[in-house]
Amino acid sequence: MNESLVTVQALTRVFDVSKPWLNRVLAREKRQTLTAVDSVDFSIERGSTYALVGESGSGKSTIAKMLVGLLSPTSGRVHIDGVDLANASAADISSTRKRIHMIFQDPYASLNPRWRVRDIVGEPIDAFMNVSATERAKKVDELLEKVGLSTKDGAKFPHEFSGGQRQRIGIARALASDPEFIVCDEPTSALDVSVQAQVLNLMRDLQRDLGLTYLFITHDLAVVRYMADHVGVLYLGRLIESAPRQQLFDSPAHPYTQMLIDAAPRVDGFGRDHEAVDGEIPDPISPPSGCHFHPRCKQRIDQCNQQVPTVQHADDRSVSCLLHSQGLNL
Amino acid sequence: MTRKTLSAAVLFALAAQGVMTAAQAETLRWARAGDSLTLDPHAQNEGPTHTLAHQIYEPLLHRDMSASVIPALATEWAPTEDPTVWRFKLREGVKFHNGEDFTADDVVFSLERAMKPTSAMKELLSSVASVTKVDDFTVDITTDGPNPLMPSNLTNLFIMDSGWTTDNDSAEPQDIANGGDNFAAKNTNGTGAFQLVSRVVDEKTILKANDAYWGKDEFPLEVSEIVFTPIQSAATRVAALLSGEVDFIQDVPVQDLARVGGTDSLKIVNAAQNRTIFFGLNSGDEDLTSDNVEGKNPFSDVRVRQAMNMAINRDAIQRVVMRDQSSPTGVIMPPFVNGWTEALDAYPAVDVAGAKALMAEAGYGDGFSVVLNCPNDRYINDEAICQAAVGMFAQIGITVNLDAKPKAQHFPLIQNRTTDFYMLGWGVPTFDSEYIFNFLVHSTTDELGSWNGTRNSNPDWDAKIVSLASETDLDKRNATIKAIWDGVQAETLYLPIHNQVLNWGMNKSVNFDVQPEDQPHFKFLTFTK
Amino acid sequence: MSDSRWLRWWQSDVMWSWRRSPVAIVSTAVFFALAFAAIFAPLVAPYTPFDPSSLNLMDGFTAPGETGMGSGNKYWLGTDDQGRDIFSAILYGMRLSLFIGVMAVTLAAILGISLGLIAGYFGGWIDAVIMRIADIQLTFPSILVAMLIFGVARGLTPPELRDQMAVWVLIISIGLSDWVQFARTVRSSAMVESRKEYVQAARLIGRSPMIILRKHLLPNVMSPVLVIATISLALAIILEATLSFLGVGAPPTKPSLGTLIRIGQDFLFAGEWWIILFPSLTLLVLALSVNLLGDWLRDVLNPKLR
Amino acid sequence: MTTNALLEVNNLTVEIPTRRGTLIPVNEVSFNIDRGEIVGVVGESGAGKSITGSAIIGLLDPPARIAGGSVTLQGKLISDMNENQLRDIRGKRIGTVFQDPLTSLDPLMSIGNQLSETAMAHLNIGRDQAREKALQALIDVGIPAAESRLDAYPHEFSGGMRQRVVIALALIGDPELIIADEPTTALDVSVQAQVLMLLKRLCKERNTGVMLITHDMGVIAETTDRVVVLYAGRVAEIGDTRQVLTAAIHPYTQGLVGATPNPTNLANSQERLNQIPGTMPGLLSMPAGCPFHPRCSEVMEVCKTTLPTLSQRENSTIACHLGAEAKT
Amino acid sequence: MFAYIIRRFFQGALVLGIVGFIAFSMFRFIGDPYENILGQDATVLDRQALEERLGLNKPIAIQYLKFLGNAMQGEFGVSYRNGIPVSEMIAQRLPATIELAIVSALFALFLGVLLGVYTAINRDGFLANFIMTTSLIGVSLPTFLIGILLIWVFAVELNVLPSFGRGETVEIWGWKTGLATASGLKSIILPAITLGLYQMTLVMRLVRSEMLEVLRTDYIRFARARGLTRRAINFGHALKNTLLPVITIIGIQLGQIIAFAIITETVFQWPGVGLLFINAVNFVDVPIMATYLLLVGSLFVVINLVVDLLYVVIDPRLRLDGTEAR
Repeated sequence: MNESLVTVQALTRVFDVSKPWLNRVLAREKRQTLTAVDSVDFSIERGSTYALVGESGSGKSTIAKMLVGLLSPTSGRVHIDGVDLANASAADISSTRKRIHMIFQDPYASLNPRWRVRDIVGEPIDAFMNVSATERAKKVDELLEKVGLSTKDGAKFPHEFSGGQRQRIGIARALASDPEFIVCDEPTSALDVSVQAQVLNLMRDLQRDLGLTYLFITHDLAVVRYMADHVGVLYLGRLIESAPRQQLFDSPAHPYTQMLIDAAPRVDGFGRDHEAVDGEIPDPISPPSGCHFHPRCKQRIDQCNQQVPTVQHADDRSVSCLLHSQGLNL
Repeated sequence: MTRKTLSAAVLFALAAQGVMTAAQAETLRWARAGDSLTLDPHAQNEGPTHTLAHQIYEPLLHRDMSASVIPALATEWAPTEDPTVWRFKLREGVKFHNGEDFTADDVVFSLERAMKPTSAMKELLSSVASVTKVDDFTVDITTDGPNPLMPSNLTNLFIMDSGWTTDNDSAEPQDIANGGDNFAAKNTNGTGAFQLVSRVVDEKTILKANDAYWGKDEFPLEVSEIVFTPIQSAATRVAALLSGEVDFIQDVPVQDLARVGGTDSLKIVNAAQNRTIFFGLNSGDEDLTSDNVEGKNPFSDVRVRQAMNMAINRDAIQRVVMRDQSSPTGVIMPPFVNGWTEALDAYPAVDVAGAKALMAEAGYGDGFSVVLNCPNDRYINDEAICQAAVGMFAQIGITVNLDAKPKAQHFPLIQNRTTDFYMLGWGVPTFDSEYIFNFLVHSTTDELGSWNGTRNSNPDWDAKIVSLASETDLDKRNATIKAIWDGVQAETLYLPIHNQVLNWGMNKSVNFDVQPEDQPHFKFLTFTK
Repeated sequence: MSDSRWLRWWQSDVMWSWRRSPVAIVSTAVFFALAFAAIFAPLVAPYTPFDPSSLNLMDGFTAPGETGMGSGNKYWLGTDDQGRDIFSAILYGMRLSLFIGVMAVTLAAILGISLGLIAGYFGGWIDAVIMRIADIQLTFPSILVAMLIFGVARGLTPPELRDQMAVWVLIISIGLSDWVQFARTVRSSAMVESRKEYVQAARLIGRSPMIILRKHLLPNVMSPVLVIATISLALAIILEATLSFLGVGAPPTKPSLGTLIRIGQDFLFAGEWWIILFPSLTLLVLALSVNLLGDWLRDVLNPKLR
Repeated sequence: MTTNALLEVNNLTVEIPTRRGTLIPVNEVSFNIDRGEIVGVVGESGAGKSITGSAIIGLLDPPARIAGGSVTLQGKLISDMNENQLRDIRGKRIGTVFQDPLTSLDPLMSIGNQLSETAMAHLNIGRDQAREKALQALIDVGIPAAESRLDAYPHEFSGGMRQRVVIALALIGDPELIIADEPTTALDVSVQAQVLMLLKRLCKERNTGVMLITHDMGVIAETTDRVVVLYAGRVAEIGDTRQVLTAAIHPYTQGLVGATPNPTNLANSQERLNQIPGTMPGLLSMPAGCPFHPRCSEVMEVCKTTLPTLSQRENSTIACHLGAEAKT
Repeated sequence: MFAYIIRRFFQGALVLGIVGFIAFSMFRFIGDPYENILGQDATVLDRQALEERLGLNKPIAIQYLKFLGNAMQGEFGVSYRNGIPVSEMIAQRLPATIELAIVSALFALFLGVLLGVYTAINRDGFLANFIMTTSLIGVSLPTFLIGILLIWVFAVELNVLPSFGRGETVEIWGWKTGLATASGLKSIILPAITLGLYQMTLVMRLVRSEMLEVLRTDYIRFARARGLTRRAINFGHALKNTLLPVITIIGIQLGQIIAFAIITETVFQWPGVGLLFINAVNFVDVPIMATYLLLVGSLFVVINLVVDLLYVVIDPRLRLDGTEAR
């Protein structure tokens, strides 16, 4: 087993979504909080891809932001190559930051429309590396070619590119500071399938060539199957299941995982009638008691609405479901 | 006195149709720029305020439409053997609007009220020692010394009903300065030809004819109702006349005279006004605050003042700025004032070269700069005159920075001596030079020289001015006046510009003469049928 | 390189739409013609109306095309009550009006953009404080703000400097009464933009807020600012004229367009129509061309209306 | 072409005049839909699928306009109808479901009023009846406690419930055809399944035809009876869904199916996804010949010059030189 | 919802506090009250007496509180110019200004919304473009000039409408109105147009651009797809949504109307508070100036409060708790 590059321990993020003070006083309400991420643990092996899957409100983007330092955790820790981002020295943080980057979801919003491509791609170089203008230009050209664009494209503006090409620019920017760890926040959800395939393939090629470690965030289980080595499933801020890809798809342990796999449309599912799930994702501000999934769960048992399931581990799998409270038996 | 008989003749002529006229309700809609400030007749000494008061209240004597003093509530007046006592015979059978009879008590009460500290009229009575009732229709006024001008001082001192005023807690004049308010400021009870119907400040005042007026047979009294509206904006005021919304306006802008006069239904009536416009300069101080000359006062050099006097093109101002509605002058007094001569009135020809030479001689060949303070809502085209003057002074090298302000902000500058160079207009209600000297020429002391912004102090003039007050020999007195004027002119103490001409615009059906003090008395007004 | 840049600029969407819009072409041409004439007024104008010593009072009220009685000079558009050549006075007055307008809008824009960016980007209490100040500012209608500032500033400046100061006081009073619009617009754009991922990308690599505000956000909030600035320019010119009417504008010895109109309205009924007509027409054409440009810009730059 | 089809689209062409030339986002598209049939229209963004939907109900945003071809609804030509005539078609005979349920509903009007206003517009009934009808429509789409939700406003509903309301609005006039433009794209996977099942069930029950516009091959496979594959504004392939997806003839359809990741098919998991190189050409830079030829893995010389026409092959109709050549 | 209103109320109070401070500062720093009240020949004793009487020897904070306390009781002092209590003068003048402002605002609102909707619906129509372009003339000329031109045309040349004043007024329940008499109604036409023209243009353009945006939203498209009539779409859906953002602006504009009434009232000799204010400025009549400022501030606060309430009435999203972003 490889060593972990990224370790996340009991990561929690609480947002204050209270109404203004006066409203609360008048309505005799308490402060309201939203636990977007609730004690999440996972680790990512160097050179592998860890996928976090979840629907809206699951907290996956919040985790991504905490990992790259755009948000600070309410509690819990993020270690990147042994450096605790919350407690490290400024120099360590700076050198660690350089090793992390991010690929964003929206290829239109993630590139500054007023900047030329070469400036967008070169910005991390300006921020982290003290290089001459010619070296910078050379580096930018290399990056553009690496992601399958032409060096001439550097002089253009983002609006002159298609969605897929923009996402390539975003990838080039993510690679500019020679990072080891890249957080990919739904990088293909805005793209067409044919282009999605190109981008996913490119990312895998880059991973192979550069030895990158990915945290891949998505709501699309199908994509996960192509990208991930290990998959974590989130539901309302909790990591309810984590398993190597093959095992997860072959034998999902948590009813929610099963449901997700079942609900995803399949190209070969002709005329399939889904066992449609009941209900929708609850309001994360007032989530159901006990196991958050219990109101929608077809396999719920009596304790589900009171007892928060503890995480059960087995090998490199883990699940938190009362059905498996006696340990994982698959 | 010929005028009196003439007007009597006119009255007879009108008497035939007089009945018909009175029967017809004739409303006069009257507008001018400003409103009366208060109805309390002793609380403000100000033109528009007095004008309205003159319709409602009456003084003992007043100036008619030709500015000669005529009897009002007094029928006869003369000094007694004691030159410090004036005796007034009062008109009998006069009633106040509320029906009370007018008696000597009212006169004593009113004059004493006008002498109270909160009165704005007290300066006019500063020489009065006492007012005493002789009998019900005779009153004596005793002064500190002989006062030949006593009647002139009384023309704006209105008589109130002592009973009504006291009953309504208005025995003290309204104390404007301290924010006082009283019944008399909003209600009236006079003996005048008109009585108040309603009034909204700055908006509309309605008066109606007083049916019980003592002068019913003496004056035309054709107006049965007066609707008075102040209209500030000159353009709107003229528009209101042009569109026939008002019948009579004071303060017609000179540029609109032709338009008004040329309109079929309208006419302009004018007369020389009792007001001279001039510039004052600080010639007394060591240094000026608003100039660019260090440590020296350029105005203290008479050559500079003369040069400036020569630089002013009075004819151009008359023709262009005033559209001939002014008479240029070389002295700061209108022609009807005692002491005026044609020689004094003559003004120097424009002589830029000569003025420049004088400037150079005085050591200001390169000129200097100074601030000119000017009102912009007081005199006819005041700001335009100042602007024109700026150009004229520029031609002899004096850079004048113009600072034009509303009158309420301008006059304190002069009174507080915080301006070095200013415009001022002066009227002479007493028609005598002494009034001018007292205010404008005498060096500033507690009593005199309060409007002398020149800071000039000439003990010789001061002595002569003081002597005028008690000089009873008219020839001697006139000689002294001439001597003072000669001195003032030689020093070029002020830079006179012109005497204003007063213009009233009215409907053609209105027959009305211009009163030189800008105070219409509507009881004289007649309509052409 | 620069050729192609020009070409690209010429072929850009905005320029394309400009070429297609007769209104935009005409108003641009008119505005630039007026602005050019104003900027080079000392070269274009036959007389120097701001120099009092050059005025000949006897030339006053000369009708258009007539010769003055005093100097015998010919005046195309006539003269005003002081014998000032209307044509030259319009050029100089427009120069003053434009200067005041442009400077006031620049002041308002700088203030509004900075505060708006800061409020929009940082949010929280900083935003709350800035926007409350803006609310309070809005409580005072612009004309009152301008009058107040004008009054106070005039009280503070020595009288001999007032003529020179008047222009700056006007600029400050108009500018200060107009920044809220900029701030509000910039703030809402900045709020939208700062949530976009390119800003996160910049934060990710540790870019300082100053750099993010200046280099990332600023260029992206500028297009609505341009529209507001254009319309504000027209507004500022009109506001200056309005203040002149209330007697708190440019001094009569150095009249702006508004002051010229204020002077001219006295002579409307007198038949000396040229004194008010020509400055009013100039003001109308100037403000109209700026407004039309702003209108066109708004339509072009508003992506929602495309 | 079958003449008894519910909807017949024949050589439909849409033009958008722009400064850089006339764009043709929909170019001679033909297909038809029978009663009770769910026809999927699939393609990548820019393929012209939404514009086709809008063109059918006459909701093109100017300056876009129908430049050729015809649309007939039960034998009645509707593509040349004016706005007033179309108004009686829309909502009454053709219902519409848009992508985003939140923005599709007027935020300031209660959903009960929106429903009854639509009912009154088409059914010639009074206010009370319309309200009853509205209530029934809500019950039909499975809104719990429908009665109490009638006076609620759109923002008080969850995403899935909102889309149910939109479907209720589309169905309230008892239309013969529903045009559903990406109805589940904005929803979570679990809810998407619910909504699609609902749509499918309601339409089958009422014998309503459905034109389901989507980019998701999985949705196509699971929901539709037939599929129309669009590429660059043209029909690439039409046929029975299972036939087209399992035995695609057009290289583009093949590529599309191959590029779609499948969560259950683990066999090829470590392989690269089947990618189609390049991107769809912009409408202004349409290549000569077959629009797909620059990206086609099996490109031939003829493809670069000649536009392939639609031809019937086996159970599909396709536009490709490849099959045609083999046949001849 | 309740909290929302309370918060707006406090905000309004804060605004008034600041406006009050500015007004108070004017008393202290603009113009020398001694000078204004006592005149130049005041003695030191006079000054001390006045200082005592006006409380000018107390600390500034106390003076300010006293000023606010007086203001709250409607006690604003006495006009320097004519010695009448300011509250009385304002009360006398306020109806005129309010009537003028309301009539102008209604004119601006009614015509502005009407033309705005028209030009939005017929975006590229000839008449719509014509209206759009000519409406700009209304904002390209200063108000005073428009007023003078209207007087010139309608009062002087055509002689159909009065050039000044309010005409006949009658008192109805203590409110002096000019709207109940024929001459009063005739008199208000020109001033109301002068004052409202600018705002009308603004409202029209605002309504147009908001409406154009609303017309592009999905729900309008969806409403069309549902086969609703054009009228139901334009007025039932589009206009209501358009008015939401417009209301806020209109609230601010009402404040502007009251301020710009200064000019209109001057031109038309309209006996309102604006005219009173401009006279006070000329006379440095500080009590009136300060009261006017407070008045405009209060009106603005009240208008905004009303606007906020209106917002809540129209927008169901705010009805729940009022915390939704605005």
